[in-house]
This record gives sequence, structure tokens and C-alpha cells, in this order.
Amino acid sequence: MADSMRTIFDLGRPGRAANAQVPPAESVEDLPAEMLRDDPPALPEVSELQAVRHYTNLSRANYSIDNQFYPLGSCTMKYNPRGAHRAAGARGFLERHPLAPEPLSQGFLACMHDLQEILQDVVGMPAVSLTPMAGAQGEFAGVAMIRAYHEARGDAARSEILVPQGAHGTNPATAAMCGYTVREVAVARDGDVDIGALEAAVGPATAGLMTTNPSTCGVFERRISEVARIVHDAGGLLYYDGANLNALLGKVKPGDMGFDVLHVNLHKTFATPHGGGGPGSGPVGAAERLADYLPGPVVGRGEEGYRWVEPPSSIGRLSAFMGNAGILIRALAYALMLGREGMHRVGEFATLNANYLARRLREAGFDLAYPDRRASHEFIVTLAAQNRRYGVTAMDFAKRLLDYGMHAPTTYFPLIVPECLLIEPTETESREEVDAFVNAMARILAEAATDAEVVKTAPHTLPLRRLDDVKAARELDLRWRAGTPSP
Amino acid sequence: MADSMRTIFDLGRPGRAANAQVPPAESVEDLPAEMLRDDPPALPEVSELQAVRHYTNLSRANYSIDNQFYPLGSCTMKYNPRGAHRAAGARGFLERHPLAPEPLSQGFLACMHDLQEILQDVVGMPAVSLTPMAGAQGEFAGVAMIRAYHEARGDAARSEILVPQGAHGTNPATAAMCGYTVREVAVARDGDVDIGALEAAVGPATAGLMTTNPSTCGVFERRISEVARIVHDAGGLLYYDGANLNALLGKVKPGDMGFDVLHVNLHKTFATPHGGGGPGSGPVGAAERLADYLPGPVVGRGEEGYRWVEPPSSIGRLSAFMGNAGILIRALAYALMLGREGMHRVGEFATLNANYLARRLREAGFDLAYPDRRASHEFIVTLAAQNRRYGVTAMDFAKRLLDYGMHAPTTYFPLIVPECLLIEPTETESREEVDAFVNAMARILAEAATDAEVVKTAPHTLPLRRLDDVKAARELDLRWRAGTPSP
Amino acid sequence: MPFIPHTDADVAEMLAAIGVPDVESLFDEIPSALRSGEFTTVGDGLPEMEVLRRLGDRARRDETGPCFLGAGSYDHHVPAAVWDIAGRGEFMTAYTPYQAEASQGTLQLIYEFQTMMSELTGMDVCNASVYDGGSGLAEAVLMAVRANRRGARGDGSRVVAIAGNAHPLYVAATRTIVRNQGIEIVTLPHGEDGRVDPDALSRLPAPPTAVVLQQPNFFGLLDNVDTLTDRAHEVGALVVACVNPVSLALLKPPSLWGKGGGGGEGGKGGERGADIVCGDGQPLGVPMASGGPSFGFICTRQRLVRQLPGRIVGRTEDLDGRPGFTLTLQAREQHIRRAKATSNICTNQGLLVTAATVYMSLLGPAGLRNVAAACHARTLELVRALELPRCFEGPFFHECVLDVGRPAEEIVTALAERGVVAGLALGSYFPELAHGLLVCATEKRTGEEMRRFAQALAEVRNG
Amino acid sequence: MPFIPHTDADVAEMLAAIGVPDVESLFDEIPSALRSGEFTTVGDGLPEMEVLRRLGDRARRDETGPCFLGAGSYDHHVPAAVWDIAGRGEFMTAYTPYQAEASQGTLQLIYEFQTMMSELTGMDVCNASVYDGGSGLAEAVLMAVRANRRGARGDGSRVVAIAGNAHPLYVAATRTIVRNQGIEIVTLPHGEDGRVDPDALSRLPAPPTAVVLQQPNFFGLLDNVDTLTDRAHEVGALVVACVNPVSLALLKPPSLWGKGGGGGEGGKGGERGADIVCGDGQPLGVPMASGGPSFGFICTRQRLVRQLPGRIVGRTEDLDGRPGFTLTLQAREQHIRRAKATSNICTNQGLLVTAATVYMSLLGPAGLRNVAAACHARTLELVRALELPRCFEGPFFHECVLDVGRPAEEIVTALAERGVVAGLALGSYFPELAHGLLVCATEKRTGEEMRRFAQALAEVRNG
Ligand SMILES: Cc1ncc(COP(=O)(O)O)c(C=O)c1O
Ligand SMILES: Cc1ncc(COP(=O)(O)O)c(C=O)c1O
Repeated sequence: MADSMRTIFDLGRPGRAANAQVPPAESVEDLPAEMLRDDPPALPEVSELQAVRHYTNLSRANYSIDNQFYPLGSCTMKYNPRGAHRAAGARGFLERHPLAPEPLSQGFLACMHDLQEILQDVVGMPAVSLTPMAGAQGEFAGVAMIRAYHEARGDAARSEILVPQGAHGTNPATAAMCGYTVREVAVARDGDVDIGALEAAVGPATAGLMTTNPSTCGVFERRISEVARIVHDAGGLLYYDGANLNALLGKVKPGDMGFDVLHVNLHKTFATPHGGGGPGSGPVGAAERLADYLPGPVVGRGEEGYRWVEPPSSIGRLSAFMGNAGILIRALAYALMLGREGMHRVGEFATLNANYLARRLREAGFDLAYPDRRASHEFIVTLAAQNRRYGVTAMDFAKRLLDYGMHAPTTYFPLIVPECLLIEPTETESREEVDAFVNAMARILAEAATDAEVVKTAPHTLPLRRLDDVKAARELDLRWRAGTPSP
Repeated sequence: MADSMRTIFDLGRPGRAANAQVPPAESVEDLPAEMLRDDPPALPEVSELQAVRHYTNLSRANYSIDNQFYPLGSCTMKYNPRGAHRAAGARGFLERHPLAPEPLSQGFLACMHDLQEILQDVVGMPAVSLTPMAGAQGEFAGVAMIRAYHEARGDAARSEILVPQGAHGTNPATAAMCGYTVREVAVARDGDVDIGALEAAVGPATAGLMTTNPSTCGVFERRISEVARIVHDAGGLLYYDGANLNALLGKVKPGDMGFDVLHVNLHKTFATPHGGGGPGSGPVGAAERLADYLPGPVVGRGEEGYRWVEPPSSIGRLSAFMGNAGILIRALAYALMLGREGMHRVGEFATLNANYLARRLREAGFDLAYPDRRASHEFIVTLAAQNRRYGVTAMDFAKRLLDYGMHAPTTYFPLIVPECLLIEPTETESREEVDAFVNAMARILAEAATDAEVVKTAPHTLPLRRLDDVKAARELDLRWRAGTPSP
Repeated sequence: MPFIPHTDADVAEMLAAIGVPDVESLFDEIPSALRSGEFTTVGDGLPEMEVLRRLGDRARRDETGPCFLGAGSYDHHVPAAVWDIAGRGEFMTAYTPYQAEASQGTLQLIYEFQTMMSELTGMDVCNASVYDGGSGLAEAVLMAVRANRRGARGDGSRVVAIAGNAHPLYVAATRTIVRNQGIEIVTLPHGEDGRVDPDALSRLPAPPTAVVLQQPNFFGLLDNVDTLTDRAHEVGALVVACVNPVSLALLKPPSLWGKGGGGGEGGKGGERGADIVCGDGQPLGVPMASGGPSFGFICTRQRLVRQLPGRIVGRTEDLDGRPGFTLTLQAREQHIRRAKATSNICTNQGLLVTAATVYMSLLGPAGLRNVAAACHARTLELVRALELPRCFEGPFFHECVLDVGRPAEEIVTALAERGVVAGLALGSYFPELAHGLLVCATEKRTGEEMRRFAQALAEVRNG
Repeated sequence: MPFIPHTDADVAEMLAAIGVPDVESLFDEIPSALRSGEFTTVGDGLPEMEVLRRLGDRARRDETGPCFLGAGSYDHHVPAAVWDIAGRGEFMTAYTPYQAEASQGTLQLIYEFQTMMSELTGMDVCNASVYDGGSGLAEAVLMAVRANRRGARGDGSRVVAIAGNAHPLYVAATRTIVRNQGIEIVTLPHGEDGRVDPDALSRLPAPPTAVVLQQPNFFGLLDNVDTLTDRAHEVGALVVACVNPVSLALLKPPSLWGKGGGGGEGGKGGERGADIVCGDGQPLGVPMASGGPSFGFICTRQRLVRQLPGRIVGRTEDLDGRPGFTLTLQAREQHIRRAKATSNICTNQGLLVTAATVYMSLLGPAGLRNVAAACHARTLELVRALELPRCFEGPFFHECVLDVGRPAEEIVTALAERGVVAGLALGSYFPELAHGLLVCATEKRTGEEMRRFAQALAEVRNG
């Protein structure tokens, strides 16, 4: 293992190459010499076997869904069907140029059109654009649409976006990118938005409100219709952050809750692979009054087949082409495999697993952040008591879980619950996996009581022990340089 | 890890299924009830994620070329190019039915024809049949051809096949399958066949001699022409076991050494993946007088394109169709990537690596079995001295190497060298890997001297410690049964 | 130098360490008369890109329309996960698990495979593969002869009766492989109804050492395996069953063929059913791929396990008593037993076993049953769609012989021109069935494809 | 229930443990008025086999002949190893490496990627991807505006000048994304020769905060980046370079554009070259795949690292002092900085970074150079083969605008009917270039394919 942790640069030697990958040298004499580079870039010089072995071994230093339970809250780490991956790997899809003429693209366009219609059905909105390349870009599109809508109506004084406390960081960051000021709205002790606080915050400056439902607190926002009414009455619009749609799939359509615009994280609810940090995909859906503002291009259907269309008042493009097309194919394949019945069950079993896990953890001595509420597809455990009692933190628990062969839940999010773990088992995990997690948590709790040090210094069974984030930020080392001592 | 070592059956639950893989149920009412089974087979009942996770994790319990140095002598564990693998995965190849009409098979047949010609060129023989599915089946074909040849000439009294001491077990086993008695020929102290012993053994009963060159002793049989002459003079034929062809690729053609028939292990010399125990491929090549006896079918080229041909006096089929076609495609892709120059270099660098490694191990205090000889692509270290001195065995060294993150060389083969390791680095390993192996061996030697126990009880860093082979054979447990306690 | 990592500096330093001036010197033990590295056919090396282009173009030439040909190779759906997993470097680039501690992945998988195959066939044990169905039948026959060493009547005779409706190419391979071991192969003829007459056995000149029965037989018919098994056992023969593993999700496992109770080795303890079960594993997640690589399997009773060729994995314990897996019964194998081994097989078909194990896990009992039933339903649909008479009456499974009213070879050729792989023309295997076309539809075949077949057939027959 | 492992028994026991009678009860906090699970478009679930058939048929419809279209997406050869590795479950099904100890694979890989991209561009640091080249340019522009906060003349102005010959779709995405932040985008026009006149900068009404230059420019021409960089720095603007990473194997890295020595933020310390380098990583081992997923990258100088959006990996130590990797500088990111973050980007394009890293390792400096040179050589060959006049003189790389003598749109449509993807008709992006066809040949294009193109073109022009 030590060996694989050397960098690829350490393995290189001048003049070594993966020759079967190197096309024959050709001259570029017509290019002016002053435009050419003098020194070749110091890319690694390794054999094909060295590259394959190095990256194969590196991969093994990761935890992943394919290897273990991965209950990372808010991220919906469910099984990524290999069949969907295969579908996107068809030659006709992989080799299609993004700007290929429409007559040569009818297969792809038909897929995109189908997916638009499926998503419209799922979210309960009349129009969808598939181009945003992740949730955050979907948020950007949605808020930009809200802004374009107000501006088109000459309602230009609206300068604020409301977000409930504990919203995901992308919400305020998006609002800022769209030129809005962010105003936080308090969350009540039961996890729902504090209606009084909302009423106090809302006003003529309100452009809109961004929220998820189930909220980042892991509970269903029960007064969502009231929230919608208050915001709408003030002239604002409602943005639905679809990161948590998995909980409601087949149960509630965001369009029916009063939302005007939303995104769906296909890499969550539609099971496309997370890829070690992406790619994702965040299609936006819009209610009637916002549909014309959708980012382009979208796929229309005419007499002569499918074609690209720019929505009439589109906010414009968000990417050079049309977003993460290959991810969209995977999502379509997943949707087709699930079908109507499958979609209903996703929400049900995600919710069943979460409530079961919450109940069992509670029985094992853990505190739920919202003990009187149903869990949605996820829920929050607060380790504040354990922290006081044993000095262990949520992060310590997280690290120690790694020793038990499980990925940790999300830590310290949402920010409003101290020492929290946001736990999302997803519907594709078996009851046995969920039980194993409870057992691990219970054992760590026992360790915290008897031998807190083992928890505080975890992990112990991985190739590396706990890493020093402070040093990383203080003594920035962001790239390999010849002579760096290797691991 | 513990979890992944549970069997797939332990993970199953009645009624669980990977539904996306299950086609809808249909009735089979027309089948007579008494021919149907009453109880379904107790296959595992798991979800798709469970199957994927279980086998993904299981895979990680293997050492492999893609993960580490794997100097398993006689097995040529070199890099298996991913490009060759990709070539065989083309839809047209994967979906071709073995009995598809010839007009729909011209692409595949052209590939097979090309490979036949390349192999003829490489081995220096006028005819090749691709059908044998591994080296041992190639041996079978070759010896059966020798027998058919003698019988066709009415020379039916020949009942013996000679093999040098230390031949691979498949050689005698093959001879027996062809109805021959095996007579061993002694090997001299320098690793070459003892010519006197050969002369004494050869006679009217001699049907042929099977040998490799370089021999299983890891040295080039220098008197091969003399050996050939002696056998031929006695009316016998010479079989070349091509397992060691990698050493001579581009240097010597077996046809030129006097061999009449041979096989080539494509999974060795032509870098097709070993697959955890196969599939392999063992095409046979034949000199003029044996060509008509080749196993069928072979590919011929006629006016109307390529077609299947049965050699006129063929020994017959060896498989239902035509052997491991997909492996043959991989071998062809590899041969095309290597080309003339590449093939020359394979032999050279395999030999360079082996001689360098042998020299360095010798310097590190190890005894070579044939210290006065050049190594071929592999060589033998004997740990007889270490065994006497410290009580450690070749197997102990092998197990301890696993702790150093390397696969062990072949142990106790050939049988004529006590406490031996047969070491084959192959040409695709870098000098650094070879050096790392020397270092590991030197450290183990030091351990043997100072703390033999750590060597004798190795491995220590793998999920399991040394396994009890005696118990396995004595208390046969060859299949899981409900109720077996799981790991 | 594709795939060779050595730099010029490496070479110089390594040569210096060895103490030779150049690489050529390392070959100085080879008599110069033998040196002949010149290639005439092998051309210049090509980059991967170019090789993939050339071979890809060829593969594209062979992309056909729908395949209605079975006869031992079946166009089943292979779940995407199967090869995504089997293709992992850790499975694909390991070798035979000699070092058990560093090979638990392959070893445990084989143990699981052995269990699954035993379950499907109803047998006690299974080996870790032989090459394919054809050569596997040969190995099964050799095994039966070893196991029934004294012959059916204790006379040491080595006669094996193979059903005339067994796969002709399996029989061909078997003949090649057993030929030199003094074994006589006789045919157990099938009747006009395409099935073996239960009395055929008694019409043989002498009772055989073993009887080979195929179910479903080569014509897709369900044969009289119950009666035949009992009769074979009665005369002291062992029964070798040759089966399609997918069919066993529906059909009675060979372990339960017949009623049992006969005498002889095969009947010892009155045991019911076949003694040895073999077949080809291709239907279990392996692409047709021109016929290979696939894998053969042999399952048997516990009492015959020492006669079973090929590798076998057993469960054992490590030094700390933790369960683990290892190759076992190696004393049967060629690298130890040499000329007395159960077989010369060494490298077998491990990666295909990996694929099949993942496949069976993904399908499970219900899934495999549904695949089998879907194949059968599609074939029934096909037979209806083609509107041709059948050559044989009686129940069939998944494959069927139709009478095309003229040499079937003509039909196959004409349909090939229309891109349809129509089936197998039986004339070259069974001259009396020159008009017989063996067709098959798997779960993948659609109604649309069948209509295309029917229409092309109509054109050819009318045109 | 595809992908859901629960048995009926599981459900019953789990409900009992929770203490509710049925699954519906778990949704009892949802006001019933909101419950509306009815689907109108979503149909019955289909097995994987059926889905792969349907989508596979569609994909097959789009299999075209040779592709001579570039314009930001290039049909390069992707070595087989790239996706065999990137597709491993451990890379594909992990998420953002929040738990560093359990994510060293992804983290070390990104660190290696950062190094490789820094090497290619000549910059000090690189981020771990943004979405794509288009949105990445927007992020680079926002970054430049943040970095040059006081504006070119310290007047706080937020004017960004983008070369008129930059990729029009990148510019479109940039306009969408920066629109609401009070940034004014002006065009730095290109002249009749297709390149930006070095004096164009001084003709702008006021000096911009940043200047965006693309090299090679959208027409494939090598632009006056040296002079423009120096001039921009002289007026206090930062220079954002938009580049094709493969071109950098041959061309001067943006870090060395110009001579340096100017004033303003951009010229601080007299540093030479671009301040920020962005682009799309698709040419590095990522299939065209209809344009995505690919990845964008942004590289910059050490002094601007805190303005760099997206994730960054740093090397650090564990408790025992062993080196390891972790996400760093997270204080810039949205989950901590929220409304003040450098960007809202969260999920980025990790898997494509994985592929690109493997790709660059396999190619190495010589390989990448040869790919770049081969692309250029093939494009030269194509231009000769088509025998059409060029729209612009002067050196170009890998892409070229040809004058087809009539609306290029017609040519593209007519060639599409012949299965050739002929190039990009420029009329809808540059009305004055309605007869301009932007063509491109990668290392994959063969002489045969070019002849086919030339012949189809001749047919269309004569017919
Ligand atoms: C609640 C919530 N909102 C928004 C996002 C942003 O989505 P993405 O990462 O796809 O940009 C996330 C993702 O982690 C999230 O959990
Ligand atoms: C010297 C020698 N001969 C023959 C063989 C048999 O080849 P295979 O395993 O392909 O049947 C081997 C394989 O291990 C070998 O090393």
C-alpha cells in the first residue's frame, strides 16, 4: 500500500512512456517557433502498467457505495445502477458531437425529450430544462429566473432572498451570485420554519424564498402551504431546492406545494453516480409563469422530429453545450427501470429506513434533534450530550465509524444543531446494513464512555490516521514538485 | 472487511431480489408437470447492490497484476493491455453466434486468419489451429497429432512419451490422456537434458518427447538440436511446450529448433488476462508433416472470403465451437500493438529483467539453482541452505512476500530443485519493481536469521493468516449449507 | 516499446550490474544457428487507437440482425453489473489462487459458485470449471469410466453409450478426447419422435459403463430421462447428464431423474438420479462471443468427488481459527499426480465462473426461473409466428426443430442475406433432417424481430 | 421493487420497531391536500434488459460517419484504460472526499491532477474542476473581478473585455452567469484577419478590469496573445486565458505569454503571462458524449489562490506525521462562507478529473505532444483535401475556417444526409461569416475519411 501512495510523479522516469498510447511524432513546422513551448510540461513519464496499477491501487483507498454503507446525509448515496451506466456508454451516445446536426441526433434528442416529460410529471410542473450541471447550478438558474421575472414586470426593487436557518450553503451562495442579499429566517424548535419570523422578514424587498422540503432538519415542513402563501402574498416566488426530493418521490409533487421553480439533483434522487465529487445534474422545473425564462437549450418536438429550442425569455445558457448529457441518459434509464410503481416505493422505503434507523438509534441511547417528529428520508442525531459527558465530538464519531467499515454521516450540517450527524440510509440499503450501523454506533458510544481516547484519535484501521487540516491550510502544498519527499 | 467475507448466501433473505434483472413471470403450462422441479434452487436472494458490493469487496481480497508485482514463474504475469480487452468487447464480436453463417462472420474470420498467420510466423511453422482452450489442451492436441501421425503410418508400436525431469505436470498428464506411458529423462547438473540418459531412454517405443525451451529450470536447453536429432533418429517426434515462449519471442523460432508440433499459451506470451485461473488459449502449430492432423476448425481464405475448414486428417474437435474466441481477439490485438519490433523486445527485456534480478538476488545472499547459467526469462532460487540454517522453507518465504505487498513466485516447481522459488519478473515490470523485490527478499532473509518465527507464521498483514490445507482436504467442505457459521 | 518500461538509463545500469556489455550477450547460450528472429507476416507495431479502429471495423461488419440460433450458445441478456465486476483488475489479472491468503476473493467466489451449481443440478459438489460444454462432456465421460472402473458387469469394459440426440459437436469433441484411452463410444439412438426409446439401452450388444443423456436434447425436446436413468442404473451403468443450466431453474434437477433403486455402481445405495452432471455455463451471464470463452462445469455426488477433474475449493481455517478458503484435493491434479491425474486441465475458465457467479446472484431463483420461462414463451411465440410444422411432436423447451420443406441450409443462407440469423440447418449433422431448422428464441427476442423473421422467411419461400 | 432490498418480513418487523401500522403512517405529517403521487407520463417499470434495448436502439440511430466538428468538443482517442479505471466503483460511487482518511484515493488523484494542470498551463495551482469550459469561463471572470477589486484604475469599475473570437457559447454562458453582479462585458473585437488587433484594447472607452483571450481562438487561429497580455497588464487589467489543454503540449503556456513588466494588479512584481487560465478538459480523455459530462478547470498564480472557486486539495500529515491529502482552503467555499463564497459550486466534475488524470499519465509529455501534433497534421491534410479557400490567413492549430462559397448551413445539412459531420456553420454565431465552415480533424481521422468528406462535398457543391 505504501507504494501506491507514492505519487505518479515519483514513479516516472525520463523517457519512459506508455507507448501504445503515443501516436507517432509528426512535425509542426508551420507553427511559428515563438508560439511553441520550449520545455515540455512535466507530466508523469510512466508505463501503461504503472499508470493502471497506481490508479487501481489509489481507488482502493476510497470508501464508496460499491464498498460500504455510506449514509451521508443530504447526499442520497443510493445504489447507482450499473445498467444506467451501461446505457450511457452506447457508442452512439458517447461519440455524438454536441453540435451535431439535428437530423443525426434524433435518438439523443428523443431521450432528452422523454426525460423532460418524466421530470415534469415527477415534480408537477409544466416545463423543465435539463441543462444545469449540478444542484447549485440549478439553484442559480432558478434564482436567475426569479430575478428575470421580477425585472420583466418592472418589479425591480426586490433585493432579498429569504432562506431558512440551516439552509445548505449553496442557497445563500446562489442568491449572492444572482445579486441578492440573503436574509435568514429562523427555524422553530420543531424543525419547521418559524412562521412569525417569516412574516417579519417578508416584505416588498422579498424576491423569493429558497427552501428544501423535507428541510435540512430532516423533517417535512408541515406549514409549507402557509409559507408559500406568505411569500406569494408579498410578491415573492418560491424556490424548491430538490436535494431532498428522494423523500417525497411518488408522494408529493413540489409543484403542488406552491413552489414556482426548482431543481432536481439527479445524482441523488435519480441515482446517477457521485463520481468522487461529481458530475451531477440539476435540471430546473418551472411553473407556468416562469417557464419562458428557463435556461436553454431545451428539446422540442415538431413535425420533423425533435429539435433544440431556446425558451423565449431564457436567462441564457449555463454551459457551452447542454449540460451533463451523459448523466441525463443515466437518469432516464433509472427512471424507466423504476417506473411509476418504483418511484412510489423509493420515497416509501427511504422513509421507512430512516425512521427505523432513527428509532433504533434512539433506543441505543442517542438523542434525535427532532425527537417528536417523523424522520423524512434522513434525520439528525445530536451528540451534544456525549460531547459534554465524554468530550467526544460528532467528528470523532464520524472518524470512528470509518474503523467499523462504514462511511460517516454528514457532520455539522445543518449548522443550527450542535454536534450533529445528518444520517440518510437511502432505500437501497438492507435492514441488515442499517442494523449494523446501529451496532457500530452503540459500540462507539460504549467506547466513548470507557475509552474516549480511542474515539478521539480514530481512525485506527485505515492506511492513515487522522489528517491535519490546519497544517494543510496553513502550509499550502497544492502540487507535487520534484524533490518532495514521497509518502 | 469481515462483512464482505460472509458468503453471498448469508446476505440473502427469502423473497429478496435484484428486480431490474428479473423478467416478468410467464407461464410454462405446456411443460409436463412431472418434468418440472418442485423446489426452486437455493440460489442467493439478494438485491443488486448487495451482489455488487459483495463481489466488489471480494475482488479486493485478491492480489493481481493490476495491483502488485506478481513474479509467478512459468506463468508470465505481464501487463494485460486494456486495449486488447476493449477490442474483444466490440458488439459485433460479443454478439456473434459461434454457428452464424460465414457471410455474416467475415470480420471475425478475418481476425482469426490474421492470428493464424501471425502465430505461424512467430513459431516458424506452416500451420496453426487456434482451437485449444489452454496450454494443456494444446498439449493434448499436439500429442494426439503425434499419435495420429504414427498410426497413419502404421507405426503403431510406439507407446512412450519422454519428458525431462521436472517437466510441468500437464506434460505427463497429457501423455497419459493420449494413452501413452511416460518415461522421464534425467536433467544434468547444468540444467540441460542429460544426453546420455536421453540416448538410453529413446528407442522403438518412443512416440515423442515433450519439452519446453527455455526449460522449466529457467535455462536455455543448449543441446536442443542434438536432442531433436536423437529423438528424430529413433522415429519419435518433438513436442514444444510453449509456456516459456516469452523468453524467445523474436529471438528463436521453435520450428527452427527441430520441433514438430507445439502450443503457445496466449495467456502468457500474448498477455491475455489470466482471469483468476483462466480462460487461457493454447493454439497449436505444426510442421508440414503434422499439419493435416491439426484440430478443427481452422480458417481458410477462398475466393468468396474467409471460411471454416477442417484439416484433412484432423484429430477432430476439442470443443463445441472453436475455442476461446474472445481470447484470440485479445491476442491478435496485442500482437498488432507489439508488431515486429515489439516482439523482438519482449524476449529481450524479459531476459534482461530476469538476469538482473537473478544477479541482484545472488548478491543479496541467495543461491541460484543454476548459478553458472544465463537466466532465461525466469530462474530458480533454492532456499535449501536457508532451510538447513534457519528452518524456513520456500513456502515461508512465499507467504512472507505477501506481507511485503508482492505476490509470491512459483514454489516447489520444478520438483527437481529443493526448496525452490521459480521467479519470472516479465518485461513489463520496471527496474524499480524488481529492485523492490530484491529488497523484500533481503529483508526476509535477515528476518529468517534473527526472527525466523515471523517468517514461518507469515502472512501477518492480510485479512487471514496462514490457511490450513490439511484440514481443507480432510474435512471436505465444498459448498455452503444453511446454518454454516459465517466468517 | 509498448508495455516495456525500461529507459535507456535503466538498461545501461542493469547491464552493468549483470556485467555484460549488451542485451545480446544475455542470449549467448543460444547456438547462433538457431537465432532467427526475422518476421515475414508480423508488421509494424500499431498504437492502440489504430488497432481498435481496425478490429472495431471488422466487428461492425459482423453485427447482424436478430439471432434465432441456439444449439448450445444463447443470446441472453447479461446484466451490466456482471462484467463491470468480472472485469475488475483484481479478478481479471490474478491467476489460479495458489497463494490462498492473497486470493480469498477468487477462492470464496468459487466456493459460492460450487454451491450455486450444486443447487441447480441437485448434486453435492461442483468443480471450478472445465473448458467448455463439449470438452467437459469428454471429461465427464472419462470420469465415469474411472468411477465405474470395473465396468457395468464387473468385466472392466469401457463402453460409453451417448444419446443420439445429444449435441453433435459435444459428441465430436468427446470422441476426439477419449479416443486414445481404449474407450468405445456407442450411440443410443433416438427414434422418429426425436427422443431416445427407453428400450434402446437393452438393445445395445452389452451394457455400457456409462450412459450420456442430454436434457433438453439437441432438438429441444424433453427426453425420457427418468426411465432411461433407472434403466441405466439397473444395468450397472453410471448416468452422465448433459444439461443447460438455465433450464434447471424450471426443470427437474438431474439428481432426481428416475426413481432410483437399481443395482451396480450407479445404483449404489439405491441412489436416484444422474451420477455426473455436466454442461456449458454460457447461458449464465456469458456473451456468445463466437463460442468462447465460456466454461464447462461438472457436478457430482460426494462419493465420486475424488474422480472429479479440475480445481475444487474447500473451506478451512486459518491459524487463528477464522474461516477461509483454499484449493483442495490437489492430489488429484496434474501438478501433483502427473500422469495419474484426473485430467491434464490446468488453466481453466475462472473469469467466466466469476461472471456466472455474479449472474446467478443477480438473478436469484425467481429471476432465473423467469428467464427460463421467458425463453420458452418466446420460442412458443416464434413457432406460432413462423407457421411451419414441427419435425417432432411432444414437449420441448426453448428450442424447436421446424420443417422448412426444403434443404434448411438454403433458408439459412437466404435469411443471412436479410440479416437474420435464422437457426441451425440440421442436415450436416443429421442427414435425415435436411429440412429441419433448429430455432430458438431467448428472453431478448421481441415480437417485432419475430415478425421480421417471419416476413423474410415468407419472402424466401415464395420468392 | 428495483433496487430496494426489503422483504415483506423486513417491512413488518421494521414497522413494528417504529411502532406504526403501515408505511403510509410515516407520511402522516404531510397535509393530505399535498399528497399527489399520481403520474401521468411515467409508465410501468422496465427491466434493465428492456431499457438497454430501447436506449441502445436510439443510440444506434445517432451513430454517424466521421466527425469533422470541433468547436470545443473533440473526437480524440480515449485509451481503454482510462475508463476501465475511472469506472471502478471506488472512484465512481464515492462522493466528495469529506472524510479524508477514507478518501485518499480521490484526494491524491486530485492533487496529482492539480500538478499536471499546473504543469500544462505553467500556473502555480489548479482547482479540482468547475462544471465545464463555458461556465468555467464565467467563474474565471468573476474571480478576476474579485481579484482586481479596485478595478483597472482603482475606480472599482467592473468591466470585462472578452475577445470577439472567443468561443461564442462560452461567452453566452458567461453573460448568463455574471449578469446579475454588476459586471459589464464588452467585446474586444477581432479584425478581418480573425485575430484581435493589439491596439483594440486602447480603443475601448475605459481600461477593463480583466481581459479574456482565447488561444487558439475560436477560428483555430493563433492570436496575438503576447502583445495583448502585456498591453492588458499595462492598463491594470488581469488576463484570463481560455485554452485547449491539449494544445498546451505544443504551444507556449499562458504563464509565459508576453514579456511582463507592466503595472497594475496584473503586472504586480512585473509577472509575465496570464493571471488566470481556464478551459474545458474534454480533450483529456473524456468522450464528446453530446457535450457532457466534461469538466472545466481554472488555474492561477499562488497569490490569487484564495480567489479560486471550487475545491482544492492540499498535502498534509496524519497524526503520525505520514503524508496524506485533504480538502483545503474550505473557508472559501459555500458550505462555510455561504453568501460570501468564491462560488456556489458544490458538486463538481470529479469523475472526469479522474479520467483526465489517468489520461495524462498514460500519454505523458511525449504522448500529449504527439496527439497535439497529429491533430494539427490531420487538419492540415483535411484543408488540403477539401481544396477550399481559408477565410483567414495566418497560422492556425487543429481547427480552421474554410470558405464554402455559399451558406455553410446548407453544406452541413447536405453532408449530414451523407452521414458526415462536416463542421460548424459559423453564420448563426458570426453573421459576416455565413460562408464560413469551421472544420477540425483529430488524430483519429484517416485519409480515407477525409476523401469521403471531400467527395461528398464535391457532390453537394456540384449537384
Ligand atoms: C440541501 C442541498 N442543497 C443543495 C445542494 C447542492 O447540490 P449540488 O452539490 O448538486 O450542487 C446540496 C448538495 O450537496 C444539498 O445537500
Ligand atoms: C511449463 C508449463 N507447461 C504447460 C502449462 C499448462 O498450460 P495451461 O495452464 O495453459 O493449460 C503451464 C501452465 O501453467 C506451464 O507452466
